[in-house]
Amino acid sequence: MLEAIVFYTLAVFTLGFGVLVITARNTVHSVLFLVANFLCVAVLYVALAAEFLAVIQVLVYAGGIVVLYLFVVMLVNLKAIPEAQLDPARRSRLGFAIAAALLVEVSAILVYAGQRAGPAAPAAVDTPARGNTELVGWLLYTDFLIPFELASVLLLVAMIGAILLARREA
Amino acid sequence: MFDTNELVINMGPQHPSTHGVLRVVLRLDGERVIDANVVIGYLHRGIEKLCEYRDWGQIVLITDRMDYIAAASNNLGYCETVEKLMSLEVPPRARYIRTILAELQRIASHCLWLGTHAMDIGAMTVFLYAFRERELILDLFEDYCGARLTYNAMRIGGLPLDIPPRWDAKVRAFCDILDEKVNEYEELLTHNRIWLERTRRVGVISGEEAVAIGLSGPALRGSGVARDIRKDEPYAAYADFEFDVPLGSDGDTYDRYLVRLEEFRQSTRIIRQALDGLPEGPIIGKVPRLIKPPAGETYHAIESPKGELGYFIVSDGKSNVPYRFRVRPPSFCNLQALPRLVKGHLVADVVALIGSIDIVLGEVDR
Amino acid sequence: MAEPTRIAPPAGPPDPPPPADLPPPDFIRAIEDRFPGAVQKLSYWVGDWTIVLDAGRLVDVATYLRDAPGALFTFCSDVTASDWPPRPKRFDVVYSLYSIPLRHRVRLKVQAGDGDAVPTVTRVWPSANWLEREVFDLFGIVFAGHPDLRRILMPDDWQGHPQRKDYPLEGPGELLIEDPVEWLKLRQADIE
Amino acid sequence: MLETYLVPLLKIVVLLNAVLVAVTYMVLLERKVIAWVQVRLGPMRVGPHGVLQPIADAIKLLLKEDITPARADRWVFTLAPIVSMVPALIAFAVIPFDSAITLFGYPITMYVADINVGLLYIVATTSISVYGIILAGYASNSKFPLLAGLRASAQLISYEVAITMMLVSLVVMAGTLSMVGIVRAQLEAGMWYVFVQPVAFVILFIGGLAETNRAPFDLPEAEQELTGGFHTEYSGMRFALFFLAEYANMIVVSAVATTLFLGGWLRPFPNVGALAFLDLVPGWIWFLGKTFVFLYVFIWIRATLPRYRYDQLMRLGWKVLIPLAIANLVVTGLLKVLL
Repeated sequence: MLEAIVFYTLAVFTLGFGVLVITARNTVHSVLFLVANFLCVAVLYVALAAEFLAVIQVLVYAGGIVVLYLFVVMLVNLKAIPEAQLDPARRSRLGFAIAAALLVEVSAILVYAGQRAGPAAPAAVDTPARGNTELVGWLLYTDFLIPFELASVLLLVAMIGAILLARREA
Repeated sequence: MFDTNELVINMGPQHPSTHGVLRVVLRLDGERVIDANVVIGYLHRGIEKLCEYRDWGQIVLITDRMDYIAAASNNLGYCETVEKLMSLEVPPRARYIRTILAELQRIASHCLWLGTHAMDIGAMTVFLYAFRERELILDLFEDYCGARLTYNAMRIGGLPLDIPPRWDAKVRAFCDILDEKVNEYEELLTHNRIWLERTRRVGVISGEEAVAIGLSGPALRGSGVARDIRKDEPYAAYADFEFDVPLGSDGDTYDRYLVRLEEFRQSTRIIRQALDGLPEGPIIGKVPRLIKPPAGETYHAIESPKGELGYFIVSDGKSNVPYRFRVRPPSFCNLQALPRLVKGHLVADVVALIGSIDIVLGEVDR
Repeated sequence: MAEPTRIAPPAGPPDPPPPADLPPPDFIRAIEDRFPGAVQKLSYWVGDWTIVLDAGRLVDVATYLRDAPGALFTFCSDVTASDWPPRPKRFDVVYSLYSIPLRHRVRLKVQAGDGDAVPTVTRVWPSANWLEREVFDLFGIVFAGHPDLRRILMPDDWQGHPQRKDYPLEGPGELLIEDPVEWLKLRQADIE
Repeated sequence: MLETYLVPLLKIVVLLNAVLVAVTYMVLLERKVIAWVQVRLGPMRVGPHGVLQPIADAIKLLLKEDITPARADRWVFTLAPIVSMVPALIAFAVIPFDSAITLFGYPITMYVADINVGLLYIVATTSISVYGIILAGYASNSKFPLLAGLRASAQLISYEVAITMMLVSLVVMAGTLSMVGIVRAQLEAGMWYVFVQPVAFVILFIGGLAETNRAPFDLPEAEQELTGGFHTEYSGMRFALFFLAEYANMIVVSAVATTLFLGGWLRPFPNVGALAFLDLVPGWIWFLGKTFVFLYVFIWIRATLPRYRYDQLMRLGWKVLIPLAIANLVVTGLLKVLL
């Protein structure tokens, strides 16, 4: 009962902040709502007993990435919208296209998840790890080792690329 | 795609680190200074004009109000200029005491500079230490003439007062204290890594460029130019004393700092010699009751704590006031180098450099 | 206040000529040789040499004084002016020079009338920049070719030039108090 | 019911009040210590030796006019001090002051919560506190605070990387992220981690100074350059909140450093039996004593050192501390595997 109340309250807040992110007139406010949104999601993770994920959510998203968003928003004057984006027809067409793609994606996931029998969770029971953090670590370095390493290589490439782009011509 | 605007910030005239009412308009790219425009004049009191309406003796008082950190040096420069114009002989005792006062004043001025300069770079304890020693000098001046800031300590032709009894012993005791305290300042700053990083290679100016742009005093000697008016064109009693002129090598903020610190020691050295050799005799020469220099003009410069303090005075020989009274303020001319020094440095260096050239707005604006 | 006991304003600086038995320094004679006619007058008083120059030759002579091995006046101590209203060329622009290697001084003087432009020496001595600005501000002497000739001590919209002898010590205050509208008109006119 | 809700609630109330009092008295301590360093007396008027000064300050700040600049972003301007204060306070939830004491016959643990990601929790809360500074800089609609806000956020983000890297090597040593667990691990190892991980300790100390915007890294509030920094436009209690947050952060950093490196509530040399008489002193007193030493050193440093320049600070963070932390991690990992 208590859990349900917590979940629905948080769900309402999360969605509410999500809506505010896209409706806020002021870009900085919008970014702030995004932070609030992330914090609510973090609390949802806590409710799911995934403390590690919750803390990482706060640390990486709220504390790291959005700060950089804020940087960009504060430094770059976003009040003047480029001419091309003012065309209403173009905007709605693009919006429809993205929304349709998203819809297809979500339904595909739902259909696929419905077909698969049983979640992957029981596999984790066999691990020697106790506790939340250890479990995440164990899974990352066993079952998901290749995706994990791929992701890290991708990040490395992105980082080097960013450094090259940012470097001024000597 | 992105619009990288330059940021224009206005530093001063109310700003904790501009040492008064200096205003610097900085054009920034991020935190890097592209261009600086120095705006002065907020403290302009028209002293040059005013002095053309005051008689020769009264002007001593007004000169106190220019570089109020080193009022006695201003007095000295003015009195010597008028004496030169009148070809007056100043008795040796007066010249010795003048030298002692001027050197005490140099120490007081450098104390204030050290304190504020260190404070600008964030070392706030040095500020209070330096002011503690400056306080002792103010006490000495109070003993001598009763005033602590604007002394009116000299007269054309000599001095108004002889030194009070036991004053020389107090000055000697002070010199001993100061020598010890200068080591303390050095301990806090000279080899401090952060201090080194903040001052070395900041605001580098070569000797030739420093001369061309008109720097004088410690700011010029920091660039390695051996020019000290006390040595080159001796005035007061400086010709009788032995002292070294410290020189920098790189012309950066750190060298200017080292030069001034060494000047503390040289100043106590001069004071000790002057006290040892203090001659007996009158303290004021044969000055006519009505001071009226013959028609003529002259330029005379002394080494004030900040640099070349020059007076250009024209007398028409008929009236009881100067016809033209001009001060060559060292702070004004040194400040001129600020835009050149700050270019390419960060905002934090701007305050370090303002401190490094040691300005007093009372003198810049007059 | 000590009221000046001046009866008639002097018509110019005394500038006494050097005594006959005192030969001028070599660099002054060199100027006379190299730039014939440039030196209008030579003066010596309490140990200071003053050369009154023709304004048109100022920059040439200044450059020579800076670079010639016998002169080496690398340091421009001061640029200032004095005002002698009865004279047709009422201003004297005074340059105090100092040679750091040779430790000697000299003063250059150039006469200028109201509205006359004096050539700038900022290209010879960059330090003259602010000093010339100050002279412009306080005397109204224009320096031709100056890179940044603005007022420096007085406010940008100030009327008049305070160091001139005909400018009252009290400033323009009386007109302002008695007739602010007139005063404002005067200001506006000058800004335009 | 009593055990699950009332006791933690009581703990929170007690801790919160204790922290707030401690923070206000930190201000007095700082003023006093700096005054002594500078051969002054410091506050002497309010109460004997100025002990009531913090209370007078608090009353003064509460009575001050609360000014919001005309073109400020009103909501964000109000939010910023709160955002900087709250993370500093909630970080105390996982700090263990002692293992457990017996009070009225009940064993009571001397911490609000022992969550198994305690260390990460603290890192996460401090990463949130940067918002307070950025938003204050942005919302004031003034150039100097904006510049300070940018400096602060860049500074915090860079040093957070170094600190987090360093913490990983500590976690490798302890094998847990729980704060209580880390202290227990030191007890089992029979040694404070400061002796095992001196490099990490230095990184945490320097990083801690930078994270809390303390001298010599107090660039965001450099009076001499930025006329006060991100809180230039703030007045009254909002200004006080920024100040209190700074001191609360100092206490957090000191407490964390004590827990991680100085054995938390453990006495010195917990493995030497001959020193067992030191156990007569309760653990929480050891803890507070060690924390106090840290705080004292923080103040001492502020009174002694000049300030770094922005680019030098960044260089120190990225080119010295982060590589050092990574090298430390590699070495720790290798030793852990080999030994």
